[in-house]
Amino acid sequence: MAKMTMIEAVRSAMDIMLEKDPKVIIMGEDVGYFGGVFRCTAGLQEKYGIERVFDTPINESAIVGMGVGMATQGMRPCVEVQFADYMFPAYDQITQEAARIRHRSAGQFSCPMTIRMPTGGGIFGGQTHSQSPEALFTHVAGLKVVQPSSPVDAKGLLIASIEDPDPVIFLEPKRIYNGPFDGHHDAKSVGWATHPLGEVPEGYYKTELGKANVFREGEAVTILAYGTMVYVAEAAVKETGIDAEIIDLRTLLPLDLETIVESVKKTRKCVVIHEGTRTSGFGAELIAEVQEACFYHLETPIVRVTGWDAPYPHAQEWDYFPGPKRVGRALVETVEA
Amino acid sequence: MAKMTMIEAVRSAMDIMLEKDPKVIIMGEDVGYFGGVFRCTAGLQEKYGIERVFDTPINESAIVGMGVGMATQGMRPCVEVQFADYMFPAYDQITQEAARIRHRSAGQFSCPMTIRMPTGGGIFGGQTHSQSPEALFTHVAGLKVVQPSSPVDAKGLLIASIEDPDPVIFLEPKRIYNGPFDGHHDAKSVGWATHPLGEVPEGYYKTELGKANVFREGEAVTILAYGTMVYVAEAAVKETGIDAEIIDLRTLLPLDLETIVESVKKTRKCVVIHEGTRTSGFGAELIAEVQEACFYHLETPIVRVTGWDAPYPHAQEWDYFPGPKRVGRALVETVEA
Amino acid sequence: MPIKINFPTPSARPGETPDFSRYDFPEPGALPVPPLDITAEDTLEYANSLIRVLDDDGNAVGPWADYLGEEGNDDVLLEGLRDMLKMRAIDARMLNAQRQGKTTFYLQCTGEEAIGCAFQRQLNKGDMNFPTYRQQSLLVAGGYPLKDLFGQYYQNENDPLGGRQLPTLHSAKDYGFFTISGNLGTQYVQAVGWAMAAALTGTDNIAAAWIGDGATAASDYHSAMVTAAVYKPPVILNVVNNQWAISSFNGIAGGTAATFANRGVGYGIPSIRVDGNDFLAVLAATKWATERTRNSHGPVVIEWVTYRVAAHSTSDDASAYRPKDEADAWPLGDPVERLKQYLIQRGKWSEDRHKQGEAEIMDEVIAVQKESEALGTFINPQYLSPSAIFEGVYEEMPEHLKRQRQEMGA
Amino acid sequence: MPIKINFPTPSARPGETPDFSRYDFPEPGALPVPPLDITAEDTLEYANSLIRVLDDDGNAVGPWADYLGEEGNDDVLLEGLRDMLKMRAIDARMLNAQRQGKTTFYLQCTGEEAIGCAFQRQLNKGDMNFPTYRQQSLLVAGGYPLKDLFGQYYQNENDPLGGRQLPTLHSAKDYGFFTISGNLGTQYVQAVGWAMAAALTGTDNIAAAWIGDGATAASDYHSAMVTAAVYKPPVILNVVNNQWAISSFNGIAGGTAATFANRGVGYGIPSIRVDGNDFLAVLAATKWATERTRNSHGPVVIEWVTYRVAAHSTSDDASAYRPKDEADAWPLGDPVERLKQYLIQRGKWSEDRHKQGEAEIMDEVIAVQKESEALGTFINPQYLSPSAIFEGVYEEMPEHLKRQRQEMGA
Ligand SMILES: Cc1ncc(C[n+]2csc(CCOP(=O)(O)OP(=O)(O)O)c2C)c(N)n1
Ligand SMILES: Cc1ncc(C[n+]2csc(CCOP(=O)(O)OP(=O)(O)O)c2C)c(N)n1
Ligand SMILES: [Mg+2]
Ligand SMILES: [Mg+2]
Repeated sequence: MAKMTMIEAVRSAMDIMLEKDPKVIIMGEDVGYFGGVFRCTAGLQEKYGIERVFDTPINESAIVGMGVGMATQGMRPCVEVQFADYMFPAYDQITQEAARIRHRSAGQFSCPMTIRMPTGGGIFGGQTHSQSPEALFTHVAGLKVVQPSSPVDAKGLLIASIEDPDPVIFLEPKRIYNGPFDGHHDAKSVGWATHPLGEVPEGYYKTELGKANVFREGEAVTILAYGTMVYVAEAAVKETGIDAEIIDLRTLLPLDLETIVESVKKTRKCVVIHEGTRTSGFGAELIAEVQEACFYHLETPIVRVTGWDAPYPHAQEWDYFPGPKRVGRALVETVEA
Repeated sequence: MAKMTMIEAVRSAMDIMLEKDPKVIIMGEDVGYFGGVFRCTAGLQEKYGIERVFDTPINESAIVGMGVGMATQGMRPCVEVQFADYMFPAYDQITQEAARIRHRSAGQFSCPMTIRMPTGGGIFGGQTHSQSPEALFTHVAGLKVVQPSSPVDAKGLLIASIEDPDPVIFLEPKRIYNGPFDGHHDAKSVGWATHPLGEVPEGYYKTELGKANVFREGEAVTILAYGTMVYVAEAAVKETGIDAEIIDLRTLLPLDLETIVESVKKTRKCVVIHEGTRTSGFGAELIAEVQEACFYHLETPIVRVTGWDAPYPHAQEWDYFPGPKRVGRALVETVEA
Repeated sequence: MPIKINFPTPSARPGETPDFSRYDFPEPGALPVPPLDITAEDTLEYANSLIRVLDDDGNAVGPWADYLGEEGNDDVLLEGLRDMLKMRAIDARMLNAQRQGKTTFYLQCTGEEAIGCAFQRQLNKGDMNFPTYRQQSLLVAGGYPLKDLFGQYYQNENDPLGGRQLPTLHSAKDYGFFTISGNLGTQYVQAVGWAMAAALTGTDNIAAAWIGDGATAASDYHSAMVTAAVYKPPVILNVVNNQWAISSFNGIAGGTAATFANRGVGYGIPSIRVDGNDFLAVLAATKWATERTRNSHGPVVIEWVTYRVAAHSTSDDASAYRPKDEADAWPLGDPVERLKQYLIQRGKWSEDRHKQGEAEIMDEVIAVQKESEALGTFINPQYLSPSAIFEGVYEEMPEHLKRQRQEMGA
Repeated sequence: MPIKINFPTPSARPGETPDFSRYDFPEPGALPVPPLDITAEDTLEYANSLIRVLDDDGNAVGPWADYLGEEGNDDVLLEGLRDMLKMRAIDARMLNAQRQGKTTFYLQCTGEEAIGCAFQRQLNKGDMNFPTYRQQSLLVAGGYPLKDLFGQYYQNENDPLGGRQLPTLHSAKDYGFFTISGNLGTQYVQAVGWAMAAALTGTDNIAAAWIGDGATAASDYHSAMVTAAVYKPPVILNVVNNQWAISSFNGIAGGTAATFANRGVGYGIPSIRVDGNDFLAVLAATKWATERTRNSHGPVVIEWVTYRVAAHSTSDDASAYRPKDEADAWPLGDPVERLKQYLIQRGKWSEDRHKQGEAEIMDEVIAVQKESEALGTFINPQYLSPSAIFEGVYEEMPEHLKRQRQEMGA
């Protein structure tokens, strides 16, 4: 066991996979000599050589498109999109190509590629360094969509993603790269070093894709969350004193509906939270499934606490971010309804 | 009044707007001399000249990107993406540029552009001529998303879209370009000429964006649909004899929640149908809103009948298409639940 | 003063006289064979000229003919002619079959047969084409079973893709034919990645990317060009300039501003321009290009100049936007006729043998077609498992797809 | 035999000696001034050479100096020098302010001041720049109020964008400065569309598109190049080749395979390459380019060769990936020093007046900065209405946004 930040955990996963499987390569903008703008690949080029870890031109479609070519040839590219906000030029390659190669070729070709991208706001990045586009991936059959909330999960899930036979979108909540963040931007931040989920095994291990984690057990209401919002949920629970069950989805697609339904049938109430814009966000999908599966158990409407339907603002970041106050209010309203 | 197909109605709208406003231009692949692969712009280049109606290179990002430039300069481009399946290369320009220009420039610039694209399947087009990507637009703040279900609506909505001060995604359900389609692919097709909704005023008129249409009044259950699926719903109603209220959304964003909620509060049951893939489809958003607004009125879970979570297949098109049988089954189950 | 801009228009529209005077092609044999490690800059003359071997009298002339040598011997060329005839027979039969409603869609490659048929001959086992929908000649010349081809056209039990794809969007890994995307351009850059992987994993395989003149405008053309210029992988970047992209002439893709090969030079990639209707020129240029890439000299762009004789597809009516007789006016002639003339001239072929050969090949094609039709066509569709929809979305089917499959009742 | 591919690396990394020997720039004055209607082909020599005016001794030499004539008179150049000094003062102050936590983010343009400051002088009212985040010199030279600039840096009530955007992503329609996107490349093609519209609506305005060497790899660079080649609108397609894209040298964008101007020629667009650290060369080349485009001769590509002296941004540490002293080794020197030397040489300026001018300009900048800081900085943020989040998403606020605004309690 070692203390790791989420950056170190992600790096450790790539390090282990580069070591273990010669078919793994890492590429992306600034990931080579420099080691990535978030330092996730620092030292890897030096250790494995420029043929295994290298810089790419600033063209996300090329990054993913080359990745598709490599993956169909038999390699296992793990590519980085510098910010999730910059995945849009690659959206065609991701959704129409990577996601479909296996199906449309009836299995002749497959695309075992991992596409890492830092996601979410809370770092004063403005509208082009803050977006949470997960719902744009969950609508796409053929993709898997993963978002860890801690170093220990990040490493295990990234190894599982790289080894997965199908394309995986791996969303890294950048606000908690260095430590959990409860949504109180004015509070002192604490690093992963002091958090139990910053304890990470040094060697190889996998955290199975498609399995949610009951982050906190509770009876009063089920909170569905992922990434940074898990800690916001935790803070809201602490502050309201409501005994909520917090489910950290970890994998959004395929979704672990079983764990969710079991919880909601128990608590009979559900609050869904995410940072992305509300309309057609992933919360909508969660609500659609939960209300269908748990309709006769539900005592109150399922509510969403989300980013507003507007571009992520710079100065008003904390008015935009769905913090523990807003989540707490939703919890109280739901529990008292 | 004249008899028009949806193609003629759409063409008439563009014709009128080209005539009325010199700032309107039409561009897209093959839309010029040839008049578009679906003939929607036939004759317009001849009538208005190549400077108003012209062909573009095969680059959807360029089509939308040039459109953004023109719109911010003060023109009103109405551009065509040949199939909705080919909007993906333009997704960056649509979502990160067109949709945001007004907001990020605090109103200095705006982007009054209409992006037309044929959508949906049912024409044996395979996975790259059949997709329904509306949910990928409804997640984007700053866009309006429109889908007509008849010639008369198509013309009025397209004129309203071209005159709208903000970017509008105008999705044309290609399966019903020439006539309504009830989902029975083996039945004889009928043209708009024999349908009352094929009666279209010849001159200028607008159908307000953001207003749903109660397509059929009923008491037993509310069906939420748009485009082709409105007629599938109608067929399912006919075949099951269930007295459903069919709401044709017409505009998906902004959504006419008022009309929907009023209906569901009355019928106390709701079925949502669309052709796009299920997970994170627009149905999810509809369910999320309806269950929240109507929770205490709902007697049964809201169910979705949708395209499956797979690429649109070619040979198995009719196993994929959510036809009247599947919709009917959902209606029966809901009403009998 | 108001500023003028430009809207390119083709030289002739329906009712007008076809006009290709914008082209000034050199005489066959005019260009030398450059060294394999030529720089991009030095290919500029090749990029703005045209490599040709067959002259108007059916002689093979010039340095490229010599360079081809035994690889262009009569046996090879006779086989090549047969491949082209087979391709043309399939085109004819499938146009008919589509008109009869037996398939939903077909795309002819008439007039462009030499390109794929000659190119494929120069590839090795393990090389990979990233074709467009108009490169079925690569399959035909590569020995892909006609049974599989027709199976997909008719979407019956012989369809290797189980009905998932349009009839013309093939996938044949074992024949070095990548799964075709309907989205233009995307595969150009995939070919670059594949070629990089081929090199990185220590093979000596190369990739061949294919794109049409119209689709060079697509973004991923650029993705491919930049990455090929940077990493210099073993990839041949083919541009099939057949003058038209559905109804748009190649000026709408920038083709009147510069040649497509010239654009390659701009990126710093050695680029040549070749008469695509000249089987020997295609064979020779491909020999050069494959040798170059296989010997670690990096990528190469080839612009194949040709003409799309048929309509864009069975959904298209070309007479609505170009003169009906434009194909006849095409200055580079017909690839089948030109190769035939050469072989006759050499005493290896005759008009009679040609007729006979055509008939034999047509019979062969018809025989397979009939067999395939017996298994089902779109008029008489045979059950293809609906649950194939759910298979292969992922390697392992997740729960939600199992639930949907169940809901479907399949 | 396994095939080799290429991974470009810069000539020097930290700890190594800076090395620009890959550049072989011609002497100042070497190139003639081409006619305004020159063809793309004929610009090839300009695309692979460098237009320079100022020589090492501070003299203005050659045909481009003559061509510039009175437009490069001493008054103009003194103003230009002041603009550059103002820009540099702002850069220095804002780097400091960011280090003090007063703003979240800043991007310096140190070393590249001549490009924007000289370019802007040649534009007319109504022309439109589509800048990147490193072209704030266009604003400074264009007379944009410093108050607005600092308002956005500090995101206080003076911010014209109401806090919505990052401090450096300006928008100033009245100053011909388009709203900057954080997504690279997208605006290059928007400039083409804007220029088309300017022509189609009968104005004589032109557009200027801006992109960095790194971002030329982005897809919309190609979208712009193809459409500019096709429609020939009045747009100047600027490439600011400052050697670096964050940590990647320009070889990762294809810059070692060919010059960026050469790539323009490939598309069939006349293209020139200019010393971006030479204020007079920038002024002269821009005069030529604006005249060309305004006179309906179509688009032009200009590659400005320069060097990014500062780190990429305040979030970046350049010493982690390039030699610390690389800027000093840059063969084209510093634009401020070079213009200063010229003016001193002409007897219009002196070291003392320079020091004094610098101090005056710094005082002016500091005065505005202080005033702005009083209205709030990130250390001392003043209330900016949260409901601005919902304003301007659409012209008219739809119901669901009104509900959300209410839910927010704003
Ligand atoms: C991204 C995308 N946009 C548009 C289309 C529609 N489309 C299919 S083929 C075609 C023309 C392509 O022309 P070209 O590249 O010259 O190839 P050719 O058909 O001549 O072989 C178009 C516009 C598409 N398939 N994909
Ligand atoms: C689509 C996209 N991808 C990645 C980024 C992240 N990014 C911001 S600036 C930059 C480097 C740009 O370099 P260059 O174009 O040379 O401009 P310079 O910074 O040198 O002025 C990168 C990679 C981005 N903003 N947008
Ligand atoms: Mg073509
Ligand atoms: Mg740069």
